Amino acid sequence: MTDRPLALDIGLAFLVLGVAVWTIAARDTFAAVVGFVAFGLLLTLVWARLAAPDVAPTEAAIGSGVTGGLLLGASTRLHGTQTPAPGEKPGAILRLAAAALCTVVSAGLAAIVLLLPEPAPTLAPQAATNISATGLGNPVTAVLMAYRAIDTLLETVVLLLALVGVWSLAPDRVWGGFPGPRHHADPDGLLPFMAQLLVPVGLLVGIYIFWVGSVAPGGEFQGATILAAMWVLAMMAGLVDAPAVSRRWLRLLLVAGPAVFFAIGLAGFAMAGAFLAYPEAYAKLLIVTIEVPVTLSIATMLALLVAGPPERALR
Amino acid sequence: MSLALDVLTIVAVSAGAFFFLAGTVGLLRFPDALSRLHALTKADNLGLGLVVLGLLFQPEGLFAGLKLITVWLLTLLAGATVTQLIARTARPGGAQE
Amino acid sequence: MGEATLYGLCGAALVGLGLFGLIVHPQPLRKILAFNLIGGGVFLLFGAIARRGAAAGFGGDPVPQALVITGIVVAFSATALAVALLLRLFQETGQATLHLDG
Amino acid sequence: MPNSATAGGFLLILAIVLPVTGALLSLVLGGRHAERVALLVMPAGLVVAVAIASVVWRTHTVLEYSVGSWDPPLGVAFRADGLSVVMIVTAALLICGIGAFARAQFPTPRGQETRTSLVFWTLLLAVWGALNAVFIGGDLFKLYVALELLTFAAVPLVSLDGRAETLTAALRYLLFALFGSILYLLGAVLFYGAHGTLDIVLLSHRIHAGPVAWAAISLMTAGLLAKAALYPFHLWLPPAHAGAPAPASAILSGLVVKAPFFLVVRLWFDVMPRVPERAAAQVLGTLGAAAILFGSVVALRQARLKLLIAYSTVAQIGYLFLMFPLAVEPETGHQWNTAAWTGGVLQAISHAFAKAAMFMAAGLIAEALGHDRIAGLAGIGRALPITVFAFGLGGLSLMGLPPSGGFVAKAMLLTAAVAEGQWWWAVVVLTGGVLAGGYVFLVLARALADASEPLTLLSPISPSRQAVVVALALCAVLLGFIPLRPSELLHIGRPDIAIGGPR
Amino acid sequence: MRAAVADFLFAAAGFVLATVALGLVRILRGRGDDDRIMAAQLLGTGGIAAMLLLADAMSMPAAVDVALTLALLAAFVSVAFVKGFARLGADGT
Repeated sequence: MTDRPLALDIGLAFLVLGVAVWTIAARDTFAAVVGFVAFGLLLTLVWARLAAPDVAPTEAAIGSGVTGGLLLGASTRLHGTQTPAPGEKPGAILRLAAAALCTVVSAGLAAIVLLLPEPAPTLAPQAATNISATGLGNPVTAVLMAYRAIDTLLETVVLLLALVGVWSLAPDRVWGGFPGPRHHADPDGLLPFMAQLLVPVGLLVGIYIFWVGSVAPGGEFQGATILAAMWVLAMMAGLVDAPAVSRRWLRLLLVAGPAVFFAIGLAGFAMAGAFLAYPEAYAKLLIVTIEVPVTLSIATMLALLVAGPPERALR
Repeated sequence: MSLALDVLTIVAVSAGAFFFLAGTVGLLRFPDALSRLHALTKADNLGLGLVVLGLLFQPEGLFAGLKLITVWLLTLLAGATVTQLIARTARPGGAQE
Repeated sequence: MGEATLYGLCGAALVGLGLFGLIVHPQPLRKILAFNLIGGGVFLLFGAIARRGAAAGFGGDPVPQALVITGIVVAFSATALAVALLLRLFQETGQATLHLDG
Repeated sequence: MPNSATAGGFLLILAIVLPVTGALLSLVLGGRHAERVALLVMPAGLVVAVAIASVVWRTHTVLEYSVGSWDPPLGVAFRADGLSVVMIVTAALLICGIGAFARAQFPTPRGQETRTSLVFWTLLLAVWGALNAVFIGGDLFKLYVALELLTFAAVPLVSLDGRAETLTAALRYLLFALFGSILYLLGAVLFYGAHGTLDIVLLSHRIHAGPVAWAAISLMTAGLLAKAALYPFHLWLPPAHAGAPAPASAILSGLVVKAPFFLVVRLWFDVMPRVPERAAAQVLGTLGAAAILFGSVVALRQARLKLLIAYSTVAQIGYLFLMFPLAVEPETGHQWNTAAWTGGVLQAISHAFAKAAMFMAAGLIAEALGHDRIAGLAGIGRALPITVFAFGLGGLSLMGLPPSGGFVAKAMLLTAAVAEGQWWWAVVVLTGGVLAGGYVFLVLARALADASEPLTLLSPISPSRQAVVVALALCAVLLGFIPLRPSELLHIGRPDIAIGGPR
Repeated sequence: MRAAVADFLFAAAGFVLATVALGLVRILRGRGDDDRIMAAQLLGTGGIAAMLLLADAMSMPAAVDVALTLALLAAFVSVAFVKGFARLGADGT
């Protein structure tokens, strides 16, 4: 590499830090959230620079996009409650102590970064030699769907539990009802028009990103997030309403991904002699069979996590 | 042939970068929200448009080119939403906290 | 110094910064933001470690890269649950603070 | 790749798959069937737990299974050693007991599904799956996912009633837990950067004392302490555990806080058996001692029964961490280290049973009286004698009086402390016991006093629920009949229990 | 020649980023929420441009997909802005 990318890297690193400082230091919470969205965007560039093209879209979609949207919504809802009460503000001594502690932590971590062994230990060669057995072309997808498939499986359950947790916050009288406020489409507004343009394009892109994941960077989480964002967009523009949480089809859609994952995992005992093992000849087919419902389930979970607990009763 | 394309790329991308600079300067220097908004829109639409145009000269295939153009169109759409929002609410000094 | 080390150091700084925010901000929403900054720092560190492990024709070690993807998704679900709790608390009390009775 | 695919491995998978698929199923079928699903899964899960235990006991080896036939470091392994088995069986027994108890509180609704009927039973099974995943996880990142699974299953249980206080408690709990997991993850990341693996066994071969190992283990331990609510990270625990419905409190206090403790034990004794330093172990012990003294004293001053029990949890967690200075002591030798280690683990188990029983007893009392003010307990001993008896049995274990599991545990810690010449820990153990006696007797004295006017119970308490509480309390007592020496089962997979070996 | 173009594209990416970063000053010293949103919008567009330039410079075609994702999510976030803003306005602050 020439010197120029390094200059770019240094600039980018300082930008990331600057935006992070802003996110912490800003007096106004809304401004801090705007800073956080910018932070996610810059991190996306960093992931590209770190040769992690699979992580970059995940950061763009989830780390910056959906998280940003969620926090923006929350900060506007909580507007006016964000000035700390007099008794809550930490004193100067606590702030100094905290600053000292955090400096020590950062300095220690920085020292460790410089002390990391050379040559760096890596599993890349092992991932490369075994990838043919998975039928996949993308090593990151191979890790997520084969070598460490159990992590991915449990992670879908983590998302689902978070959703159950969010739903559990509904008041009893609206249980089973619809999440969030009902947005009405303003007939002359730009929003519904824009959503009508954007959603179909977004759905296509989401499916493309998911599909390309088996051979090139991309995959189910990135694709699912785009699908979820488009769904939430359509809800916010008033094109569709959020589904009532008691709907059986919704519950089935949510559970389909992990359920198929478990089922094929257990079938692995019979087919390949181990849980979540795939017979080599059918590995890719089975992985795709898992990925399609998992993507749909994750998209549904993400969209409903953003939509929040039920707020309106069924009738 | 390839040299000519590279030159075209360099020219278009440079022009795009210039528009980004212009947009930022406008955002920093113009006194009222509406003219700042105008500067921003220019930078958005033309800056990214020229960068995309420049990259289209690098042979990457039809599909890749299509993706580049889609990126530009999507950004236009997002920009339009924000523009309309701010144009509607803009008042001297903006929404004060 | 390569980009891996550079961004590793950046991640280290982010962890400290986020930790500071988590400690000094009393408002839960700011704590949630700070938590996400720490997360960003930890993932960046892991990404730097992945980049150092570039081998076998891959630009980085795919195992940590995949784990970062999992981590980002988990961090999002945590954020969503925390935000939902906070909003519900606000709905119930008109306040968004952890010191209801204090 | 070769794999030791055994019938035992299938059992390990089932220990996670069974409860988790149960949770999925109850979500699909809805709150009108969630209880039934849980009642089907519970006995099956108990059978699986016992089967795992019997396989490990029979073979006397660690049960190991590589998921998908991908061996570590590329893949993820599950491992069940003696310690895992003990925890798995404890969790299974407790979950079944708590489930049986909770039926009256979260009944299947007649018409539409209700919120609590769906959420409670789904999360009960999810907690179980997450706990098993923690107990058999052999990979640091998989354990991170399992910990998060546990957090997301446990936090909503706190705020089931939707009151502002419990919402605050749940939010605070969540923030502490997230802080803990991110520190844990950071430590795991450093381990990977230095050694290129997250597998516990591989890591223990590659690790050596040095700055990276130090930083990693400190960060991970600090994170886990926040999750385990060890003093001074205890702030979140009392409102959360006291505010939750009684069965949920029993799960949280009995089981959920034991998972991070379990992982600290894994880290210190399995990941880096040769690295722990005496100074660091003394710090953990000091925090434990502070927790015992602080928690007990504050418990004495509580006006409400559930808060008293919650503060007692803060204190009892402290005992768990006394095992570190006593088990990481190289000079006095193998025998006493092992005794202290065993004592710590026994304390975790016996406290789980005792505390679950006490929280459920408190729940029954509150249900009968409509409040849980200690000052207003007079006469309840006559009205609900079995419940109060169960509370007292649980109290025995907290105080460390024979016959109870708490007695055996604390006696082991005590003898190790004396034998190793670290008498100050013995003083703490004894003082904590006296203080525990104080708050237990405070409650019992009130409960057994005669009421000035005849007591009218708000609702009748079914004998079967009281029987469940007594059964769990009896489990805590029965643990007291374990002989006072290191148990053979616990040490399967732990030949090098001599922690302070050559360094 | 290829290397020279790549160097130029890196430089262009850096330049665009540096420029829009200047716009961030607007966020830092912002006089109001619309300035902040404008600056964020400019940063978004600049970030997407930088990502496209990097895709070519690093010969990482997948980065174009990242830019596509960014563009879509930028649109999503801007809608969230609009909705949130409408709410802020409705609160009368």
